[in-house]
Amino acid sequence: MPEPIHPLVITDLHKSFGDNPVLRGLSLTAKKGDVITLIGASGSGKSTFLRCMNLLERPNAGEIVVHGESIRFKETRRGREVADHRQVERIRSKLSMVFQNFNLWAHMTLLANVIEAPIHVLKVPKAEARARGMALLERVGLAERADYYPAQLSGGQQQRGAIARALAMEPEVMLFDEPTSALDPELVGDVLRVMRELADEGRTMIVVTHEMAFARDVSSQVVYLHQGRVEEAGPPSQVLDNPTSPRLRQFLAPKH
Amino acid sequence: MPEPIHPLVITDLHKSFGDNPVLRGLSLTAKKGDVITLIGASGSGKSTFLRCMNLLERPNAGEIVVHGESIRFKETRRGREVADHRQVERIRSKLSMVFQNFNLWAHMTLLANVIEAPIHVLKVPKAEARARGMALLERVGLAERADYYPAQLSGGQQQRGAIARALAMEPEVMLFDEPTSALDPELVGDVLRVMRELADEGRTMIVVTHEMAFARDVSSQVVYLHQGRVEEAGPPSQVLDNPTSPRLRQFLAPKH
Amino acid sequence: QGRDYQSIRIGVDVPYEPMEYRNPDGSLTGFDIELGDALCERAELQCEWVVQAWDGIIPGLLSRRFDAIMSSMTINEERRQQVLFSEPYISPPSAWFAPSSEGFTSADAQTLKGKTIGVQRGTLQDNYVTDLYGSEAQIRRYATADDLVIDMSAGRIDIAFLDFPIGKTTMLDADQGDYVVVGDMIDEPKEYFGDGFGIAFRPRDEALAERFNQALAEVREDGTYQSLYDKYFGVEE
Amino acid sequence: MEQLTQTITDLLNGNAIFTVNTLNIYWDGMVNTVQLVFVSLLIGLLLAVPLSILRGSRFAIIKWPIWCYTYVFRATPLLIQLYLAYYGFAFVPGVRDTWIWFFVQDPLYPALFAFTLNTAAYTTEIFHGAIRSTPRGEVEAARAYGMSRALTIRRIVLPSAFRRALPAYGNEVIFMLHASAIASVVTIMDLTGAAYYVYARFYAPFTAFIFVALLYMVLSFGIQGIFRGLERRLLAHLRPAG
Amino acid sequence: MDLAWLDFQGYGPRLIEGGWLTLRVAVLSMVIALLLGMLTASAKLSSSALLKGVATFYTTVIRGVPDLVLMMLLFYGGQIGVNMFTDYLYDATDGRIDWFIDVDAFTAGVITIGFIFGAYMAETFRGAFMAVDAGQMEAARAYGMSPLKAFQRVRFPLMMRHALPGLGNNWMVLLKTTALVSIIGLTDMVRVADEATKATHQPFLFLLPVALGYLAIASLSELLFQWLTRRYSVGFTEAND
Ligand SMILES: Nc1ncnc2c1ncn2[C@@H]1O[C@H](COP(=O)(O)OP(=O)(O)OP(=O)(O)O)[C@@H](O)[C@H]1O
Ligand SMILES: Nc1ncnc2c1ncn2[C@@H]1O[C@H](COP(=O)(O)OP(=O)(O)OP(=O)(O)O)[C@@H](O)[C@H]1O
Ligand SMILES: [Mg+2]
Ligand SMILES: [Mg+2]
Ligand code: NI
Repeated sequence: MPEPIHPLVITDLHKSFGDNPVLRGLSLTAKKGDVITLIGASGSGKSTFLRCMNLLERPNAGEIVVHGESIRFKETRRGREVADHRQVERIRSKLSMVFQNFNLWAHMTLLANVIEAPIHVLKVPKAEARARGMALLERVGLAERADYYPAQLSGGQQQRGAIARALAMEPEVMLFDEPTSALDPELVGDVLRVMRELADEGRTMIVVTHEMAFARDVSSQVVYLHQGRVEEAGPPSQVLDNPTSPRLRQFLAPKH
Repeated sequence: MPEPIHPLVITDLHKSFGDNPVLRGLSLTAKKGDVITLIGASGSGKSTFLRCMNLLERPNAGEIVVHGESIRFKETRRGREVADHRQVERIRSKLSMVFQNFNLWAHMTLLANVIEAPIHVLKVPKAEARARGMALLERVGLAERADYYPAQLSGGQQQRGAIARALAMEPEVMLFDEPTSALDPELVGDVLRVMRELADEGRTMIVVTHEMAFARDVSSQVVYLHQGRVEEAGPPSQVLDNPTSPRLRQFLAPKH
Repeated sequence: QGRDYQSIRIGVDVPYEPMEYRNPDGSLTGFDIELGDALCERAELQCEWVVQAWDGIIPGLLSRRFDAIMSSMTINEERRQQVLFSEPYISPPSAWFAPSSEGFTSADAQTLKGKTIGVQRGTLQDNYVTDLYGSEAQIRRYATADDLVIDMSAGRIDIAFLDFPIGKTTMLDADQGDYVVVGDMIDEPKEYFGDGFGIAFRPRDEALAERFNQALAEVREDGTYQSLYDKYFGVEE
Repeated sequence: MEQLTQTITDLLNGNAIFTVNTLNIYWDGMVNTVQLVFVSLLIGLLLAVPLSILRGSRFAIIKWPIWCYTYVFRATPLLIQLYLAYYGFAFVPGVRDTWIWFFVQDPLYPALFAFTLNTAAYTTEIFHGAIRSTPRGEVEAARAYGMSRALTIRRIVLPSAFRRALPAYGNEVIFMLHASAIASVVTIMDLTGAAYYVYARFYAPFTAFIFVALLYMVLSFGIQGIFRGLERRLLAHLRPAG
Repeated sequence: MDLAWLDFQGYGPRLIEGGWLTLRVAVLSMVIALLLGMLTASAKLSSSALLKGVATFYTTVIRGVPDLVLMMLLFYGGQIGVNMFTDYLYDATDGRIDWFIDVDAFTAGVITIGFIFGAYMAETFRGAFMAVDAGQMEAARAYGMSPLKAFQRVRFPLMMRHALPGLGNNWMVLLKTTALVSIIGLTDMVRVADEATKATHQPFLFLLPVALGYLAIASLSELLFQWLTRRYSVGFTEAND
């Protein structure tokens, strides 16, 4: 029986900023429909890892395979470079991302932010994109803010806008960097419901989060990063409730 | 017996953006050593309320009294304006703020961010400011990132940097806008401890937060905002555990 | 009323050979300069020459940066409304200049039909050509005579109409190119060619102008004028 | 005072200077100026957009020639550029026998050539700077959704950069309007040429130049009005919602 | 090496003198323009309707009128205005009071050019101010910095990154606009070359030293601008693909 093709397989990823190694050999396999949560202390490299997955940061070493297609690199004088930009763009359009600080496009209204990539990357007809965009904004409770610019939105509204923008791509793999950090418990519940629906549709998700309840409820796998290495990984019941690593145990111990 | 002078008293504050009323008559009294948490749905006006307290947004109506000193406004053709900018600056230097999106100064290193206002507003000698700044960075676990620029820091590191910057002002009243949104549980505990120490020193704090556990543990008073009005307020045991408002009950009900 | 001057400053734009230009050592010379100095001596005035770019020369006079302009200015009715002119001190004729290879023998409107004529912008030659040849020929207007000469050697214009002394120095005397005067010298009709060159003053300084007119009459009388004229325009042909 | 009132009445009433003839000259000058400035700005803008992107290229062979071009054209006077384009080019051996002569012969084309290259150099610098200061996160967001480099530039970087560059570009447009005044050096009768003509003919510098200044003011108020309108529309995201 | 050509037919020394004048006029008027521009841009962005109105009037009108005309009007017009008064005095007192108040051409030139370019600088600065992330200024104000302090410590350094390309352009244009001072009687580099051209009838010869002179000044300033660009980009990174 052939090994099934997984949406995302990462092997031995390394990344340093200058002399400062941030990721020191990370591997991860995301199967179809998986929800993988990355947890770890601030500065442990979670965002960097996520950003490496779609090549926003150029890893110094390691392999990234998306849907069986390995991202090609070449060695240049300036270090390791992407070999085929077309390939990367194609792959990126299948991996959509919610940034830790949202990065909404400041000169576009909320709705324009949401429909931008579908229209220009996926070539969705304009009218259809608008209709779907409005539906998504409705879903995250922002329909009446569609014509606001990002600077006129509250933190939570921006975050929900960023989520809607990512959902609009209907991607196969979604990368979420702390998607609920600015949301109140009620909205966290809403976003969670949306994510569960996505998982049920068979989409794969990689989620960086600090909310352990969230990790426990949604994820099929929890990965604990410590200083750029995977310290512990497995199903939430094991990692969160019976951690073996003392470091993780300390991390999870409620202090308040 | 004369009424004691409170650090911050706000009466019937109103604020709208264009035709859109965001705050519709908010009042709040913070006594010395109080920790008041503001909770409420995304877009309910929490950040706007906090920003009105130190006049980053100009309220359309209402009174703000800091340490018995009422902020003076004047009516102009363009609406209500601050009458005495000196007064506002003086008051602001006593109210320090952690922004929801941090707003660290991009052109300064972390340490420079922390010592900037003490040196240039409070006129603390440079050497002393540096020493205290480094101690604060140590306290939030960022001593070795002192020479990094904000763009080189992780989300949680930026947030801790912003907290250190606010602490460096040794203010009488601190305004925190979701100060732990980007932090992992371990760090949340650390920040909580710091805040409790501050409360013990007699400083007053107003904290916007989505973390109910946090609200329950630290605050002396919880204020629930709904659509720009105070829907319910009181000690956490009452507001969080026995809410009377049905809206608040729905807000608090865990959905996941 | 006009002031009673002991000393004046005279504005001049250099170089405009042979009327006013610099010696190799930088000092000013030329017909205007030498005549001007002679006039000042007669009028018992201390004179100082001020070099001023053309664009600012009238404003400079009006704003008293200097009190007179002696810089090859042609008198005409329109200009008299702005400044006060002395009696004309010279009336140089105008002439047509063309490359000898073009083989022009005359420069009447018939011959120049369809040709391109070069003039200096805003000069009396410009007015003359515009009115008399404007419908038949194309006219190009240049800021300086030198630009005009380059364009003639580049082949963009066929013939030029200039102050004779200027055409002589820039075209005939300069060794590059081979140019000839076409037809006769022209100084008629008076409505275009006016009265020749004059010294310009502020309108209120009538007394000053009168002193110069007096002096001019004297130098003409005693032969100083003639010797200067011969020095600069002496006909060798 | 007298002189001032005189000037004003002169301007208002028909008089010796403002005859049909001179007004015609001013009108032709206006047409020439507008035509020159508009065409060179348009082509200059079209050139500057790609150049400003390539100016930030990683490859030295692309980056440096563009830098040199903008440097030389910004550092030397437009007058010299115009002079060389018109008088200098005519002396390139053999040029007179080719079809190029048709374009060189007429002063309009050399002037357009010099003006266009000049404004393109300035505009390239402005846009390049604005492109460089595009917030990094916004570019990353575009790349993360699979936008190609070209698409990112077209949809995100340029719209954002153009907005930031708008006031500086407005300056450049007005600079160009004023700079076009030297066109008369190559025998084009533009607005300034008309003013010189009237000055020389009537020795009335203030009348001639104040009148032409009024015409330039009309043009530049038009331009400034357009830019104000553009700012109102394009910079809406910097204002609170009404 | 034969350096005789540097003599430029005897005009070499005068060209250098002219270049020195060009440089002095350019640098001094740049200083004025920067100060005026900064003030005007701040006024335009202030909330006072009066300041805004005055600033807008200044930038609109000054940028509307050609430099040449402004130069004439401000310098000669001003002088003529003064003269009208002294002429009146002269007439009224029958010649007993005869003043001539002389406006120094160098000072007038520097001030006029500074005044003209102040309007352009104002627009450049205004655009740069608007491009600065609003949160950065809010943070400064929230910590009690006075407007001046906040300007000096936060707004100015952040604004410079956006302003420098426009400033560089304005400087280059200003540098060449200094040639206008010849109409008020000063002898700059271009005026010398102009005289030389007319005297020698060699129009192309003197384009070279003028171009070289400007290039030399521009090269020095380019170094300064590159240094400034580096200095004010600290802390900002560009996205990689
Ligand atoms: N500059 C602005 N212009 C127009 N509307 C604004 C502006 N700033 C905020 N708003 C609106 O005011 C409302 C309150 O915003 P505010 O930032 O106070 O919310 P919040 O309670 O802090 O929400 P969150 O928890 O999401 O941060 C929002 O609906 C927002 O869209
Ligand atoms: N551009 C950069 N230059 C240098 N160091 C960087 C840069 N970006 C990130 N780092 C460093 O890399 C480390 C990992 O950062 P990363 O953003 O991945 O952390 P994280 O796990 O997402 O933390 P958080 O939970 O706080 O967001 C941090 O210590 C940070 O200082
Ligand atoms: Mg992160
Ligand atoms: Mg908020
Ligand atoms: Ni928690």
